Amino acid sequence: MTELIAKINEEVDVEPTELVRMYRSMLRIRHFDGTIKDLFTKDFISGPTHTYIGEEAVAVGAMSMLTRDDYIISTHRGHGHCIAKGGDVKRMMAELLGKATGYCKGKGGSMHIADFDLGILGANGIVAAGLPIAVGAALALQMDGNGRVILAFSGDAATNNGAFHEALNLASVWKLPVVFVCENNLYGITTRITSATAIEDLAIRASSYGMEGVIVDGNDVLAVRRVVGEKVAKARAGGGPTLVECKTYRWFGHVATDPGLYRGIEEIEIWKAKDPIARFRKDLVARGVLTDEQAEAIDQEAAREIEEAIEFGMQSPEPDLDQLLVDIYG
Amino acid sequence: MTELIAKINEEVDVEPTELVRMYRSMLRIRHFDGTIKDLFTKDFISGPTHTYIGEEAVAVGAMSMLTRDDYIISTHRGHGHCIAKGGDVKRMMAELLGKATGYCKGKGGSMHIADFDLGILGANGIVAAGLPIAVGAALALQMDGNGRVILAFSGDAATNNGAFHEALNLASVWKLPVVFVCENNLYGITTRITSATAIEDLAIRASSYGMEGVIVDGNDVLAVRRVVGEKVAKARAGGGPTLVECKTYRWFGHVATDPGLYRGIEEIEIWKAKDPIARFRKDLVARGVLTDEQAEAIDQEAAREIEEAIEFGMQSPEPDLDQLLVDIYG
Amino acid sequence: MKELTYSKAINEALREEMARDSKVLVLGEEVGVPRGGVFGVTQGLEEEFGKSRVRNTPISEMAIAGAAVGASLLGYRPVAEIMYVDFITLAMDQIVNQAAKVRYMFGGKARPSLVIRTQGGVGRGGAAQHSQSLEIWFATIPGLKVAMPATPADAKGMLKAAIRDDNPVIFIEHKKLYATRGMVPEGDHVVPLGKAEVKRQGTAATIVTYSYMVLEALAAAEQLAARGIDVEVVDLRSVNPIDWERVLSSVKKTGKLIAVYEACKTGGLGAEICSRAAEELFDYLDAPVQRVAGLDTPIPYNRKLERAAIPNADQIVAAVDRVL
Amino acid sequence: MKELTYSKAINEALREEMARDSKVLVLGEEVGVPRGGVFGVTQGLEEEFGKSRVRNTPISEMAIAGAAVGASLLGYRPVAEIMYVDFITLAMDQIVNQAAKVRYMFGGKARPSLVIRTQGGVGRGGAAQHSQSLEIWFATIPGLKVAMPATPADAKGMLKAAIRDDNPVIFIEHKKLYATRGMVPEGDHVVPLGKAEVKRQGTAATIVTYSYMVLEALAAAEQLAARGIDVEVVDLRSVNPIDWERVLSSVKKTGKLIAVYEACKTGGLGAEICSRAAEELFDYLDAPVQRVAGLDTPIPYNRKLERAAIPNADQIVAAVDRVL
Ligand SMILES: Cc1ncc(C[n+]2csc(CCOP(=O)(O)OP(=O)(O)O)c2C)c(N)n1
Ligand SMILES: Cc1ncc(C[n+]2csc(CCOP(=O)(O)OP(=O)(O)O)c2C)c(N)n1
Ligand SMILES: [Mg+2]
Ligand SMILES: [Mg+2]
Repeated sequence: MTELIAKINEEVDVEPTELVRMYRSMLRIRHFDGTIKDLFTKDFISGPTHTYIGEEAVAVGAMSMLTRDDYIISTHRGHGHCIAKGGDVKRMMAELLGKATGYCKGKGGSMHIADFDLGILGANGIVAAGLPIAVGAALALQMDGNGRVILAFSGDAATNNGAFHEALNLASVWKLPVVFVCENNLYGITTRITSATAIEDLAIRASSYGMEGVIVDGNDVLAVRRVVGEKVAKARAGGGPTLVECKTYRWFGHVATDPGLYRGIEEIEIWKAKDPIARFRKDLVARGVLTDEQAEAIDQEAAREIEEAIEFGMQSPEPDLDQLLVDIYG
Repeated sequence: MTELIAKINEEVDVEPTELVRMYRSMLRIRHFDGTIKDLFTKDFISGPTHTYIGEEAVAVGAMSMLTRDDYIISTHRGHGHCIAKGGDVKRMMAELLGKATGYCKGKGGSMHIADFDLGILGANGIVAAGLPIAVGAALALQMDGNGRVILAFSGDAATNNGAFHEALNLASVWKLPVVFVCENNLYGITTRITSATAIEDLAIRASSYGMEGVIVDGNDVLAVRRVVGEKVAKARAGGGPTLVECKTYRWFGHVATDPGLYRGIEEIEIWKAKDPIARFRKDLVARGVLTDEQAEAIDQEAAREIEEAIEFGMQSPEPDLDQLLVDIYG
Repeated sequence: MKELTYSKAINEALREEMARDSKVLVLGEEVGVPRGGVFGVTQGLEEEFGKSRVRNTPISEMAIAGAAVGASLLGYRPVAEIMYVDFITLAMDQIVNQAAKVRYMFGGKARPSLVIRTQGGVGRGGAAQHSQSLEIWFATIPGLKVAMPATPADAKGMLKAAIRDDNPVIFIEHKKLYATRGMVPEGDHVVPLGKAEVKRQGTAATIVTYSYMVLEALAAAEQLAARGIDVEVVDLRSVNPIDWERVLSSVKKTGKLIAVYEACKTGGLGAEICSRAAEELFDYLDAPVQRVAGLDTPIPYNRKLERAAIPNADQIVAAVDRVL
Repeated sequence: MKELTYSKAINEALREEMARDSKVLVLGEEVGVPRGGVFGVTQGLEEEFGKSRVRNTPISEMAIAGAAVGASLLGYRPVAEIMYVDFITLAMDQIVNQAAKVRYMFGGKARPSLVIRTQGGVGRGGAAQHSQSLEIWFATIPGLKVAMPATPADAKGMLKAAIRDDNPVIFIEHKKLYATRGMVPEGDHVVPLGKAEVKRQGTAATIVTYSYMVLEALAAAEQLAARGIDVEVVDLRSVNPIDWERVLSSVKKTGKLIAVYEACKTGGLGAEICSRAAEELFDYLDAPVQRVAGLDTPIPYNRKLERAAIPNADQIVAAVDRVL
């Protein structure tokens, strides 16, 4: 049931413009989340805020095979998902800064960014809680019957929660068009997944639901693209859900204030050496898709975009006080 | 991971007295639950009341390898478990009748019978809710360190609940001395397990927790005894938990008032033909453990015991009104 | 008008709304063939609207509620059934942290148009885990609406309103009401949420209540009327939001308030009613507010004890007598 | 006496009780090495008492609570941590249907000697799913005790009492209290559950409150004292059971009641306080009861809005002024 996808970069039939788009998207994520710690330290951001640095290949690869009309549901570690689905970094940053121009008018913050127009059904502050919601969304998509799908993200630790079990079981018995993308970054806060469960490969859990489970190198953006793309196509065709486990790593702590050193410098360095962006860049240059200079320029453009997003957020007004009692009922 | 235990009756090294005890226990269950419908119709019993008829081999086989000091946790369909662990049918019946002499002073009813002195941690009106509690009890047993174990019963439908997932995962990662006995009687109320999940064999779910999963013929009391006995021994020795799926069938409806005919007469007849008690009796007679007359006499003794239990219950007083506000806090 | 049981009235609301709007779905344990729910409330729906719109689920309360939330976000109007309100303990995250919060925390973008139907209260021998009245849990959560109709007509009309509402509505039926009968208007009978109704007019005192206790209150009112005492019975119908105007204007008129509810007295909804009246009608109240409520105990199995755990008409009469 | 933070006071209670009784266990997400909980409250316990008695768990709130119930039934005294009270939504069945009910429904046989430690309230930017005050859910459940200490000394003393108690105790800390400091008696300092404490004496009015709001109430009392108005501040400390004697005797004395709580106003615990006073002290109250409470809204992220969602000292002062 579980199939290990190894290196599959050899034959890539992806348009160069698409490859460049993906590369740019990964860099946007990196730069966006690269600003968090500083903004937090300076007290511009508050609340639990989680960075996606090191995991960019998962969001970008997985979402590269979706259309604008497809859906995703995200997690507490959601900035990368939002950017990869086309989210506006200005409105994201404004939200983190609690501003009226933010995605949620400043009322949600990092853990609740959503853009329904882009099919982003929201980040979630409750671990695994997005999964049952994704099942409901997938039920709607199945009933709509127009081939759209939803990607449901979760972490590794989330798979030990009852919500994961009930959601995957229901999705499978109803053959819903959902792909569960499990980001196995080896830890939930400080707890290693192997001390929270007696298995190593979480994809095996799919078999409990008669579902296909697949493992993919989550630091290889094209591998993620291919595998998730395949499972998305299957879901669109009525083939039901799949659990895709992406092995990856978060470079920094669990939240902005956490140095994350309980994992050991050595382990962190090993994973930093597997940097999904550097690897993709090298690959793109080697294939002649980009020159080194072009790759660098894109990097700098992305950095500038994020600077502008901060600028935009900083300049934006706070929400009016009367917003406090708006949006409770509709 | 999953291993099918077929006929294993060939070489039985169980003492004849023990075989007879088991046979008697199965008959007690059958006669006890045989009275429910009548008592319910006559309005002596109220509330959801579930019979165990057809499944006697599971409770009796599984519990035959426990000592008095071991524990069990039961379900809504709990009469069989209680009797098999040595519960007093008089106090059980008095409880169903809501009497002061009942196991819970008449305050619990069918779904809440417990006898802590016998290690019966209680039936439960909430499906799957006993499983996390069993994990806690097993944690206590592990810390006590004296080799005792707990059997945690659940139905098939219960395995689709989040509580099942969280409990089995935690039991496995902590290597707790618990054996999960799943009574797969093919239905949860009117819903066939195969329309509530996309798998047939629930034992496979053990693999999601790095746990051993085993399937056993739940209508073969000696097979259940052997398999559960093995897994109990493993748990005692620190080998951690096992999920044992017992394939069986409830002869009657979900509750006393349900004829259960949504399952089709034919299916019901097939399973009645696999009567675990008739089969065991035939076996005991064939082996010369009992004569037909002795077997019949035991049957009648069991019936008489239950008559006496009803008599006892009927004669017993109602609880005093002041019991209403007793036992809320301790 | 035609006479229906409470349970058939709910069934009719579901049928009519499913026929009216293809976005209405029904899901839950046992809701489809063969039984239409363990109380038979959804009987016939799968036969009429098909397997796709009427879905039996596994015993997965969290996923049932979550699926309702998710489907609503994509424009559907799911009506999920949780068999007993006691089992809603397993779905609290989806109801309270998700359904009730999505509109607000996403800045107004989400439309959580879902209904969670469930049933509660003391019936016959359900004991501690099948008899609770937990409405205060939802009454205190902004973003949720909570409907607790007492009559077949209100049950039908409020369920129709709930299905058309763009907010999560917790619709709590009462197991002892299912078999009760009453006249129900035919056709598109919609009873707005958040509106109380005076079920009996009077001037001597105001009884504020809801759900099954409306019947006990009306019985008490009859007893009192025989003695020439005319009490007003206000049926809240919705416990979130509460129709303060109607409640307070009645209390203003009578000067006396008796809150009647089946839930445990301490921390129950009647505390909110009495507290609000005490705050806002200090100059109008001419007797202490009264609460006639369930005792602070788990519900016992034995029938005699079970009956003693919850209020009845005699206790309501006694409370009225205390303030007259 | 020594000065400790609220969080260290809790840590000390855990350490002392673990040393005193080998049946005391600690379990929950992140409670062990390296951090001792995301708020550091259980720091050092795993190092001192070992992996067996201090257990990190998976993200399985239902199993955490269930394991605590099960271990308690076999004679242990587990102290389980649920990281945020908002996540307790996932453990409601185990707490409400199991822990709170086992003694009663088994006819007195069970001894559910467990503590669920959690923390709630508005902090800095936690937003709608990390800031709630849900104590009413537990205050209305017979069989549970609920402790909500406001000071380091009470936190230590009440946690020790909770651990020794033979009932399930929901022990709700407040995220804004962790860093607050106060003098804590050394040695076996046990504060009984169910006992309120007058944190400041006065005669002009009675403020009844608990948890973090005690600090706001005391600040308000200071402001009022500067104007010559002496209010009494009653810290409930336990919200189930409630120390009615202390509450009502103070209100009797002052004739004025202001209930202050951070939870949403409607259906919150202050409703119970006001209702009870209105019922039992009709002849003593010489002004309408007042509630100063959280607004009926999910908690927003933006700090300005967040601050506006919950009560503060100025609002308490204004409420006192209204009744004087
Ligand atoms: C139900 C619930 N329990 C606990 C938490 C606290 N918490 C936030 S993130 C997190 C770890 C999640 O780990 P994982 O699922 O692996 O995702 P990652 O953070 O590694 O991306 C925890 C325990 C929560 N938000 N929700
Ligand atoms: C959490 C919960 N959901 C639903 C119910 C209602 N209910 C009682 S028994 C039952 C079916 C259980 O099926 P299974 O686990 O297979 O056990 P069986 O009755 O077949 O022995 C259901 C749905 C319940 N008691 N608890
Ligand atoms: Mg992780
Ligand atoms: Mg079954």
